[in-house]
Amino acid sequence: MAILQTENLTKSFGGLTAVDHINLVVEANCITSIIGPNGAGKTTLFNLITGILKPDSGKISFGGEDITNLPIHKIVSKGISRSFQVLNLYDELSVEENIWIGIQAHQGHGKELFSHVNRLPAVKERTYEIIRVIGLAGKENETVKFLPYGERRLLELALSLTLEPSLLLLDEPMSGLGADERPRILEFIRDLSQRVSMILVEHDMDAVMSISERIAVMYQGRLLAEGTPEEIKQNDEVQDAYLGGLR
Amino acid sequence: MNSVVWQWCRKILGSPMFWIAGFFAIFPFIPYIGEFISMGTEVLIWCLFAMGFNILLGYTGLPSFGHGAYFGIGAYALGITFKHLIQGVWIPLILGVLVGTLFTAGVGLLIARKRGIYFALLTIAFSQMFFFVAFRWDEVTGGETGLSGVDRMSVGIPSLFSIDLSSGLNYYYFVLAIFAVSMLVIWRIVHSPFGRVLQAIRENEVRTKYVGYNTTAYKWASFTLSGLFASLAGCLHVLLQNAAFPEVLEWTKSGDVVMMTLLGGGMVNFYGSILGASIFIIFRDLLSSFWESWLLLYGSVFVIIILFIPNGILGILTQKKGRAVLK
Amino acid sequence: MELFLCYLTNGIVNGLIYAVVALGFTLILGVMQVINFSHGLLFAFGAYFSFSLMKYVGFWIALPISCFFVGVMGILIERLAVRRVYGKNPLFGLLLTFGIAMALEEVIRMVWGKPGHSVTAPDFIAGVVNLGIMYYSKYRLFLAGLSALVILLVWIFLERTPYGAIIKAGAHDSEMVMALGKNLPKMRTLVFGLGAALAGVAGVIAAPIHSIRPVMGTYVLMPAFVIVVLGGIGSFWGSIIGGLIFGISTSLYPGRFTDIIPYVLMALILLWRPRGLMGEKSILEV
Amino acid sequence: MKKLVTILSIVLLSGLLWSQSSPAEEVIKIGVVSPASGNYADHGALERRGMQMAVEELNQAGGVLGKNLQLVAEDSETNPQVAARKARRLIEVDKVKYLMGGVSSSVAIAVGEVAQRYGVIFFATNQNSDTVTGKYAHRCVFRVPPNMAMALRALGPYILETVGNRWYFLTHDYSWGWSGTRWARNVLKAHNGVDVGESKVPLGTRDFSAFLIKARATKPDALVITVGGVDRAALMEQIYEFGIHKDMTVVHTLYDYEDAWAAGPKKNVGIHGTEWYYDIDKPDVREFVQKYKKRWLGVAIPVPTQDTANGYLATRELGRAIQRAGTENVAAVIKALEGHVIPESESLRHGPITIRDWDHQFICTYYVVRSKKPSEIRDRADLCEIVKWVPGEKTARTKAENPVKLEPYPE
Repeated sequence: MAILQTENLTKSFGGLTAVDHINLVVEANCITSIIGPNGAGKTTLFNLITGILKPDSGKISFGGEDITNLPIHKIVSKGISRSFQVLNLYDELSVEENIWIGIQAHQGHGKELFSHVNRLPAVKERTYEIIRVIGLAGKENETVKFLPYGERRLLELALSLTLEPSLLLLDEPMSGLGADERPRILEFIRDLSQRVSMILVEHDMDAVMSISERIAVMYQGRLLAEGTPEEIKQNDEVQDAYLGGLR
Repeated sequence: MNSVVWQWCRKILGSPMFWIAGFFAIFPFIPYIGEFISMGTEVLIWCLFAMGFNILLGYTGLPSFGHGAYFGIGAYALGITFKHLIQGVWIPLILGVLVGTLFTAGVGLLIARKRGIYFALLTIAFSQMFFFVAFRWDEVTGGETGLSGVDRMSVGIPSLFSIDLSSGLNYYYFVLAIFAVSMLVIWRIVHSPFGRVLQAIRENEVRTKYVGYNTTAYKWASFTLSGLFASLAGCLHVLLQNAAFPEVLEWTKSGDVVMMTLLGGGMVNFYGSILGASIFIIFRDLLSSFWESWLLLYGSVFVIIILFIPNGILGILTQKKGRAVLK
Repeated sequence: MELFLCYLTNGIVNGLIYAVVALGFTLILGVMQVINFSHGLLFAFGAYFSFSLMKYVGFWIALPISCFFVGVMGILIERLAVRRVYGKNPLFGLLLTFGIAMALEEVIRMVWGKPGHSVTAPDFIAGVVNLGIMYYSKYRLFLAGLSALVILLVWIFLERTPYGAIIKAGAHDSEMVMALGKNLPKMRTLVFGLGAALAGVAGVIAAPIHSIRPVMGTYVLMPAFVIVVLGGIGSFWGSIIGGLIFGISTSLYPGRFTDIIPYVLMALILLWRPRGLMGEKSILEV
Repeated sequence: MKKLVTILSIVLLSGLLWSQSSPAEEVIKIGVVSPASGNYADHGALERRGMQMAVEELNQAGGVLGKNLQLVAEDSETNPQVAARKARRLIEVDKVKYLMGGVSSSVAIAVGEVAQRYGVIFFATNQNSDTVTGKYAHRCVFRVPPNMAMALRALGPYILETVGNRWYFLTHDYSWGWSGTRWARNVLKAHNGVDVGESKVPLGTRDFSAFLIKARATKPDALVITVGGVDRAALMEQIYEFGIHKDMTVVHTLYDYEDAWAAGPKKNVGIHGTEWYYDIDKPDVREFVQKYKKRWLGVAIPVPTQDTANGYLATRELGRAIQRAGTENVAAVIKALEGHVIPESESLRHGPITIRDWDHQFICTYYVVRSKKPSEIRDRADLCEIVKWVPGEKTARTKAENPVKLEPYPE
């Protein structure tokens, strides 16, 4: 059952066509990876799906519903969440306050003008639970900008999970991680995939091949090929266009 | 039972609000400075204005440089209501605040989407337009001589008691009452879930969108709320000086409330704007009678504050390692 | 119809002078994202420097020297103060230049005194010329020529020199400028100096037609602000076209509501096309 | 808690510092609200010099009721709201019973309102719109300079005789400007002159090119200008620049010496009405000018202007009125002032000055001056020549023209 579908999605900046009539189908409850050389249009596709950019033409439907020109917060409330390649956290706030915002949003708080923010037990409890899950238990009051990079990367993932999305878009979650930290994140993503369907953009080929059920290859704005990791490995078109290009 | 009462008292005694309200309550009885009642009232009104403004600047991080306009619109709305529609205190006051807030909401709709430098530019543009109407529409606003003849009547429950506000002391305590209530209301607002979302917008608006909040709506609400308190302060100010003048709407005068917030430390502490407003008004009044070329000192103080103590006095006093969240 | 022609020529002439002032303002705003409130005072210093120098060296030599002095002032202001507020909340840059403006105004009062002064244009361009449709001030035609020359020089600098290209790019997309790395600080100082020098030039050439007073700067700041909103932030042609629209619209209708026209135009632009006639989208959404 | 104590001490300290009013020894304080910054900073400085001279003169002669007079000056910043606050401060903290100053009508009206509410005398020393002794007249407010009715009734006929009867009006678009043009039109209609047109100039205009082109196109005999302040200074520059003075006679209905001085001999052109001129050949005026030159050596403008004279007269008359009343009580001093006649020997101008009781307007002579050509002038200060003067009784508005009812005396 397709959770997300794009029909002839197109976006161009001046002369350059970054996304050229993409028809992508993303299956539910599995990890779909999108790979391709730099400038293939992966991030633009992400930005179109999550509403930062408005497409020139084409349609995006999520769970059968058309979400093409919705503002970001409406798309997010439908259940699509995103984590950023360039860390996009509340650097000046504490770990607890970062997670708190997400949980508070998910539980529908924000309109109350007079009740005290600390008197939301449900939010408080869920926040501490998530902090425990991502292994930052002792560091609730630590200011985020003083945390090591790996932990901030985990926090980034956690923040996008606070909304309990049905579709999670991960924009190069491995980038900038050392060899020892990669397995921890990979492990975290793998056990997440039972509950959340995901679209992953990543350059680390071993990680992509080991974790994804389906792979889509983009090249110069177009969808070159789509299929299981094995099919993609054998596909010669992909070989010379992308992998060949890489060697 | 008494432990609850005691615990409740300790909470009140501990909170700075009690001490601030207390200080202003005894202010008229302090020798020398206590005699200048209308300056005391003016300080209270500017504290109220700065506190309301800080919802926008300190908590939401939106740089509005034209907030004097909504202070002025509230003032003129009350003045016009008093002179042409209904006399009295409550009805003109409520109408003044309502009109001022409506105008703020209207402008807010147009600029809530913007951020940073362009937000500041637009607030200046709109405030200059409102100044223009007040300065040139002689029949209604009295033009450059202003709208005078707004008297302070009496308030109270008809049969029980009535306080004549035309006396400086009574009006001082009337303003103090409104100030104290507003301080409590604003404190609750900024410490509510709504307030927490505003701070999230200040820290990182894009991320707050991705958490599911319609940030434009929240920015609009914050802008309108600060406009409400600005209009309230404007209404109280027109009653204080029995007249409304166009100059306050001018963009050069809107800088005062911003400087008050920064001077006190409004960016790092709720009470910063109150401290900043008190010191600013007294300092500005003292300075100009102190030296004929006071403008040189006044301009230099602006420069020194911005360059060396951007977090204001409370910023220095409560110097914490990189902690920018407002208490 | 004849009167219309007179107003039109007068509008174009005034428009060019306004454009020079707005150009300096929009450069600093576009490149450095700083609303420079001391722009009016730099204009006033241009007039005061030329007033003092003119006694000794005459108009022609006083012009470049005053412009240079004001440029140096701009560089000092940027290096000593404005440099520390880049990237911060825009109110910091606003209040900083606002404080500087107030201090400078009082410095003028202390140095040159409170009463106003007057400067007369050099003799050979003083007086009136018959343009057929009307007698027009020779000096003001000269002003228009000089303003056009200054605009041309700035255009050449922006279009034809490497530094110009960087500044122009910076005006449109400040992220791109960040990538410049090491010579970014130097570029910013240069731009602030250039913006200040433009205000200084406008001050020198406008001195003979405005009485020279400490408060003369305030007259210039609001028109520059309106023109930038009309034309679009950081856009060279936006300032020129905005300046011409401002000059012509205020000259076509000399009457009771002349001063309201710019605000009506600004309101229309803000509602219809907030980024201004020539503005770039990227600056807006930053 | 510690933090709180520091905050409160800061506020308290600045509060104590600010109330530096001197302990109440034997002094009569006079509050001065006049501009030291803003558009009229130069007028303010000259006005205060006149007041200072009067105070020193009275104190040397033994003071008033045995006490010395003392001026407490505040900067009005040419802003009505600031002026009103400063006036309130002078009344509440410095306990002044007498206020002075108010350059520009909006400031004078604002301070006048405060003075009336607190029951304090206010001398409006330097503004001329009719409303200060008309719509906004108060029992506690006295106005020293003549209003525009007196000005135009003196100047108008002279222009009609010597210049011509085709007039074009340039009106500053606020209360003072309207009153100047209104009275000029009255005089023009009374002598069936030709009104060839009018341009209302918005406050804050600095570019008059379009207005001047429009005026020149109607080919008037006289350009009758009621435009003031910094705008007028720019207008005078552009009149010279466009050579307007060659085609028509430039007439300023109310000429300030400060603007003539700023424009300089070349750009000082035309025939104008003015309140006072330092070159009136009367012994008390010559003596006053000498005293000014001795007292204020080396200042920018070496001769006293109409602002200085008004400031001096107001302060001197207030001191004498208190002496006459024998008490500092405001109501008694008002009664001592109302109807008082300042003899010609001390009025610093031709003819006596009477302080009218029903609108508190100083009825005094108004002068018509001709701007001298650069070739005629003796020195940099010799800018104009007096050609005519008209006593106030002939020109002042009658009660019918200006029905004013003052409030009762303060208690």
